[in-house]
Amino acid sequence: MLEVSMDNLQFGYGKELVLSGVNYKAKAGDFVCLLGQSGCGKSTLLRLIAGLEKSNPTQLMVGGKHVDGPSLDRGMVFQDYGLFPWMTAGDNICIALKQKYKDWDKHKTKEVALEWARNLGLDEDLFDKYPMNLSGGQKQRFATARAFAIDAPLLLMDEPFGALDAVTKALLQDTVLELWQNGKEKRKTIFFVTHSVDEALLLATDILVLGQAPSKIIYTHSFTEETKPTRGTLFTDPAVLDLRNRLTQIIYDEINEKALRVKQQKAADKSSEKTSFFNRKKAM
Amino acid sequence: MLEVSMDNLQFGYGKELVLSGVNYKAKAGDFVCLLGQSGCGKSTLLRLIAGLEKSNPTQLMVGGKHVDGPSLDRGMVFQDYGLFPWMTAGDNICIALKQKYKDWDKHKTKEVALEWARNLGLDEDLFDKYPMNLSGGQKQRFATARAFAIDAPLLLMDEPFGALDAVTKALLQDTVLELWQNGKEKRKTIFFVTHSVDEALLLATDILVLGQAPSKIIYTHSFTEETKPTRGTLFTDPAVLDLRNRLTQIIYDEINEKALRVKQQKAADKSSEKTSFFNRKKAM
Amino acid sequence: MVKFVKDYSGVIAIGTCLLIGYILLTDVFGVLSTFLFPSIFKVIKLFPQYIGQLLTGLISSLFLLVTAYVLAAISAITLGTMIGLKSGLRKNVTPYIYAFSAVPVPLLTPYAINLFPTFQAASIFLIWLAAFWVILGTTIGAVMSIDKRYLETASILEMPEAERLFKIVLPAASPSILVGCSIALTLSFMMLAVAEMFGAKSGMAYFVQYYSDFAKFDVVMLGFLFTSAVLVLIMYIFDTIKHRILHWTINN
Amino acid sequence: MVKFVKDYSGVIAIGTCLLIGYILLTDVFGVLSTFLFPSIFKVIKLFPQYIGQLLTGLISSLFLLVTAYVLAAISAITLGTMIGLKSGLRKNVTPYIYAFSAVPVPLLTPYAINLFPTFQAASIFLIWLAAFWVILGTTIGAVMSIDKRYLETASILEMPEAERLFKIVLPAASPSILVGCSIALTLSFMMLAVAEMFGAKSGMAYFVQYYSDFAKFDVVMLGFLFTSAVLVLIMYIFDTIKHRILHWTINN
Amino acid sequence: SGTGDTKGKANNDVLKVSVAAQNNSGQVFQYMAEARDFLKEEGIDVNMVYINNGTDAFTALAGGKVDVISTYGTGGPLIQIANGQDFTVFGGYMIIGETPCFGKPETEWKNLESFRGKKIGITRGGTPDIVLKGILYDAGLLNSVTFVEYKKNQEVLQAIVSGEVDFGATATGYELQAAALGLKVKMWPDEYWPNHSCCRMLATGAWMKDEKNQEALYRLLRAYLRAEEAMQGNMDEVVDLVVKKLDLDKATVTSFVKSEHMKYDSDPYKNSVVKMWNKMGNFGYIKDSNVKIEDHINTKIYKKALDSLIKDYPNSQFFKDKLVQFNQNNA
Ligand SMILES: Nc1ncnc2c1ncn2[C@@H]1O[C@H](COP(=O)(O)OP(=O)(O)OP(=O)(O)O)[C@@H](O)[C@H]1O
Ligand SMILES: Nc1ncnc2c1ncn2[C@@H]1O[C@H](COP(=O)(O)OP(=O)(O)OP(=O)(O)O)[C@@H](O)[C@H]1O
Ligand SMILES: O=C([O-])O
Ligand SMILES: [Mg+2]
Ligand SMILES: [Mg+2]
Repeated sequence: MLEVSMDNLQFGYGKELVLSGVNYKAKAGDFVCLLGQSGCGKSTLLRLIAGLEKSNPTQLMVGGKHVDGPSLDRGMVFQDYGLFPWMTAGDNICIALKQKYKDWDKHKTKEVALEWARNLGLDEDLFDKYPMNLSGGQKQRFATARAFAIDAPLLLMDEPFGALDAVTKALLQDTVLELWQNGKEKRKTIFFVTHSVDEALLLATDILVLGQAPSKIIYTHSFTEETKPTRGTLFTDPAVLDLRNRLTQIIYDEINEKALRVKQQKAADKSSEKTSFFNRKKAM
Repeated sequence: MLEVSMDNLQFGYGKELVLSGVNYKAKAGDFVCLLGQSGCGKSTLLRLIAGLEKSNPTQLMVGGKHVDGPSLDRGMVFQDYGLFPWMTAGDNICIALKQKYKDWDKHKTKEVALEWARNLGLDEDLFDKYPMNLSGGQKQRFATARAFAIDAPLLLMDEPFGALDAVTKALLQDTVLELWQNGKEKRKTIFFVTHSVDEALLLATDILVLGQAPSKIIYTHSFTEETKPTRGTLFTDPAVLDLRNRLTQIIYDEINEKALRVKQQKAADKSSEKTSFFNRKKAM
Repeated sequence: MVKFVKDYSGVIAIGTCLLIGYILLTDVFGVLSTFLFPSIFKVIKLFPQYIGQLLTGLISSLFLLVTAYVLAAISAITLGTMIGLKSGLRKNVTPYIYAFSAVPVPLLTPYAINLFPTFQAASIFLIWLAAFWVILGTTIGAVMSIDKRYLETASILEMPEAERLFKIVLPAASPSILVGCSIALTLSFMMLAVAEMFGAKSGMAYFVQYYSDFAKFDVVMLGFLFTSAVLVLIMYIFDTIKHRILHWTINN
Repeated sequence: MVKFVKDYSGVIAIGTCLLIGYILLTDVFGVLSTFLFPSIFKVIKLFPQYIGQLLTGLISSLFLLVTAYVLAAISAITLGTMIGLKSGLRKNVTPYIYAFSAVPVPLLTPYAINLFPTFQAASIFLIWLAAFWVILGTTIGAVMSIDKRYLETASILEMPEAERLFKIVLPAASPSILVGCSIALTLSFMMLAVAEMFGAKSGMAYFVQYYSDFAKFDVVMLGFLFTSAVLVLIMYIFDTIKHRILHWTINN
Repeated sequence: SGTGDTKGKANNDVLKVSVAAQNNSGQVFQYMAEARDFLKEEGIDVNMVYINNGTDAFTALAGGKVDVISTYGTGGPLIQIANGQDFTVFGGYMIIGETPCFGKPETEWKNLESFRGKKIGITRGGTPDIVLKGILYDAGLLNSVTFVEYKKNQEVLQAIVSGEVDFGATATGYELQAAALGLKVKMWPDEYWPNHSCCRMLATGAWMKDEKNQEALYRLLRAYLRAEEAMQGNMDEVVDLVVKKLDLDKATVTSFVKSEHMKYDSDPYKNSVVKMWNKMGNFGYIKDSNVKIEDHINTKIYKKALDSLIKDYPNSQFFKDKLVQFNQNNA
């Protein structure tokens, strides 16, 4: 339940700009899903909000204050999990809990960690395994469990269900929604990067689409309590179907525009005859 | 175009069995998609076929011979990419090409590598970046480009499009299909792990579903040239819609059965009252 | 016993080859100077006679070694971690670390004797110094190159400094630090040769130096063999501990 | 110039503090023995008089150092890579590596002089040996703990052994190997103190030892300062090279 | 201060003194004094500290880590004195050491001229080095030979064997080893420079100012003089003591203890020290020193010990002879 506001946010690694002119205000308790082409800057935006990359003091505020470093207030699930390889998967959750709940004893911490692991469909016998001995999806779920466990008011999730099968993913989507909804008036604010339009439609109160580098927000959509899709309406409600097509089209256009730009550039550079792969495709 | 046959294949890390009694024969030129719950052993199976884990000589044959180590005949895209961090993304492709085409000069190698990168929607300016400076999806695509580049008769792909947005993913699915179909009579044999039933339906000639650990194949489906879905028929053909539901249900049942087993175990162990998360859900 | 022989068959084979090679070079063909390289049989026969002296030497050497090494490990890892984590500090102190480490420890004996109240303290200082530079260097290097994702995760969890150090920084850096520690251990043995040249009445290097001065190279060889056996044993223990700490990195 | 001062303000500040500290301990309060710790002003005044000798010493020391170090780096990295990659071989040779490395290099001088045709060769051997153990140890450790995914990818590409070594194994192991190389460099400097004790007519450690024998500790101090300056310079070059090789690991 | 009548009765105000020595040169006076209980009788408790490197020993003495140093030659301490160390010679241990110059059998050596153009291995600053240089300086040959320096006597021998040098001079105790390596003694330096002075006993001037410390040295010298007397005609016992203490074989010990080129003598030999000082000035080991060496030699304590012994043992011819010798050499 922290609000996040970006005011003409700009960021680059070195000289190369990744984000430029990003304006957005998320109210406390919003569930914001980020869509956008691979490499457009979604992870970068989450890293900025998390305080892992330095932003300009006037351009990014969380909970009314400038972000000047990471904190327990902002839980994060990294795209590449970020589990500590020298701890068992279970200890990876426990150490996070210990930071938040300093007065808990070992037993209690472990109980709660186990409960979180179970909530994410992870067996107790995986708890004592080292990350290197887990499957991709298991690692991802442990990383998610760790982020959930610290119960931060702002949750930043970078494609947290990307490595999961359809069924497990659906179950976890429900878990996230439940977790968020159970907050009632004190709902967490969530930024959730996904590459699945359906996932965004199912989870988000607000959907953002990021454009080409240097990226800005090229499309936003907000749901009201009434218009928010559910698993039941996702593939039936014409409004939702329409929105899905629109979102897909926007990303598609953006990609093709970029391919075109690259092609023209190349043509100008060396009059190459090769046709870009992305231009050969007329329709998906 | 190598055939792969598994005869009662069994494998475990240490004492714990992951695969047990896997029987399957893929004809040369088959496009086999592997589905299954997170942690069921999909990556393990690919590693066995690749020769990265030791299998029993009688239990696994590729191209009529026992697999006793990795080779250039079997290209692989790892779930965690496996790019060499000390080389630029481009050099990661070039070094693979160099192994296969020893007589090519530097220039030619680079040209072809660039072409492959372009085919996967990667700009030329990403070519000189180091993996640590790429986005998740960019890394994944470079790893895929590397595997494509060596043009192996058997291709093992572990969720290669898991980190890509819907549009880019669709374009790359077309690329894989094209690459496979262009092989004509000398089509590559492809094993493709995915967590998306739709992706499997779109790409596969054969779909395998792996069950619980110790895992075996619990369901197979083969398409003929005629019944193979296309992007056009994927969401319209009733047979395909039916198959999708069936596959989803199988995975779902498998997961729930396991959850039940775990629950009973626990009830027996300590008469715990907690209800498993996976049992609370009545339907997706 | 059968298992032992099987497990260590390679080790035993190499040992046998080395032994035969030495015998051929000395007793059989006399290629090596018989003065410096005595017959191994002669050396072995001396063992009962000198075992007492060797054991006394072992004890006094171990006292120097253990004290100096433990102090070096603690001080160097502490300092190295601090310097490795703070890139500003690192930039400023690195030239001085290099400058001080350039001063050859064997030439520092007069200074050590002058500055320390007892000869034993001076000896410990010299061993400490050599081990310190090695562990400091590896620790700084190791801490510097910790994958930043781990530090990021730690900072998101707002870990207190101490916990961050012991739960994140040191484990992440431990593979390299332990390589440094094992080299430092070997080097400490080497430094005994310097540290036991003054004020000592016994010690493994003292033993070797003593009989070397009198050209009793058979006894010297015995001293070398004994020292080697001790180091092999210590390293075996060290490796076991190291293996336990690093089990999470083991690939095969 | 202004930029230089700014960039190195911390370094300069620390240097100034050390200098003032030394002056306070010697000239001002006379806490330290004036015999061993002469006034820094006296030392600096000696510089013009001894610069010729120091430079001659530098050249002959560098000849020993460079030869021994290059040989050590090549031999230790080659051998260490082989041993690190083959776990069977490693298990069998490790005890012998420990056993041989236990023999204190400073006590090996008679053997070196006996076995090598010239004293220069013997000196080079002793420096080589010390650097060799360090680089060997770090290389084995580094190669052993290479992330197995890289080796797997290499084996899928069926890389020829040589390419696998130079393109995969060495780069993957390079962070640790280079830490070892930098420690070995410092240690080589230290070993000059042993290597230049016989048969030498000049050299940086010879210089220090010579004037130490003649109780000219002001000149000794000059020698230390000069040696330190040389090592700082060499390490600066080494770090630049290292930075270039390891740019892909740089986090910040 | 000291009294002469300690003879035969244990002293109850035992004084302690720590003496640094090389662990490999026979501490014959010490061994003998221990064996015959002279130390106890004189009320002196000697703590032997073994330090193998001259510079380390000098530093230990200067820093008060030890009270006395005994077997570091004469040249080394004189260099320290020349550079301002507050050391004082108060006694001796050997006036000549057994410091031969070796060569391979086939290497020709007739007289000093034979050194011309040759390479000689030495350990820098050691007695063999300084004595040989002094001799060559007097013969006008110093600039016609090349000295190659080593840290250890062992290394000198190995260098002769391997042909890196033509000749090599070592300290005491290497004669049999050299023979085992097939080397021959080519010259004895003490034949060219008799009583050149070898190991001296020194303490710091500051320490010696304290009367209690003077008393300690007095007792030490008395014990050592008595040991020296006891050694006369008992060299076999000395050999046995050294064999036991140093764990050496009898032949090696005999070779130097009984050598005619080895003279154990506790006399300070002021004249010899001054002569060596002057020679070292001549060939450059001592430069620009405004130190007066005479200020760093104290013969009074030795004289007092000797006088008291003559009084205590009126029948001993040995002590009387020592006095004659003292008067000749400490003018
Ligand atoms: N550390 C870095 N240094 C330089 N460039 C970087 C770095 N990290 C990311 N980039 C570049 O910035 C751009 C945005 O990267 P980012 O990781 O934010 O993309 P993304 O939207 O998360 O993509 P994906 O969906 O593939 O994960 C990419 O072009 C990437 O190459
Ligand atoms: N190196 C290992 N050591 C021990 N157990 C392992 C190891 N690698 C994997 N496992 C276990 O084997 C099982 C199968 O793992 P695998 O990686 O094959 O799963 P997967 O089907 O690829 O899952 P995902 O879809 O999550 O990637 C998992 O339970 C995992 O914990
Ligand atoms: O003992 C000698 O100094 O020769
Ligand atoms: Mg990303
Ligand atoms: Mg997997």
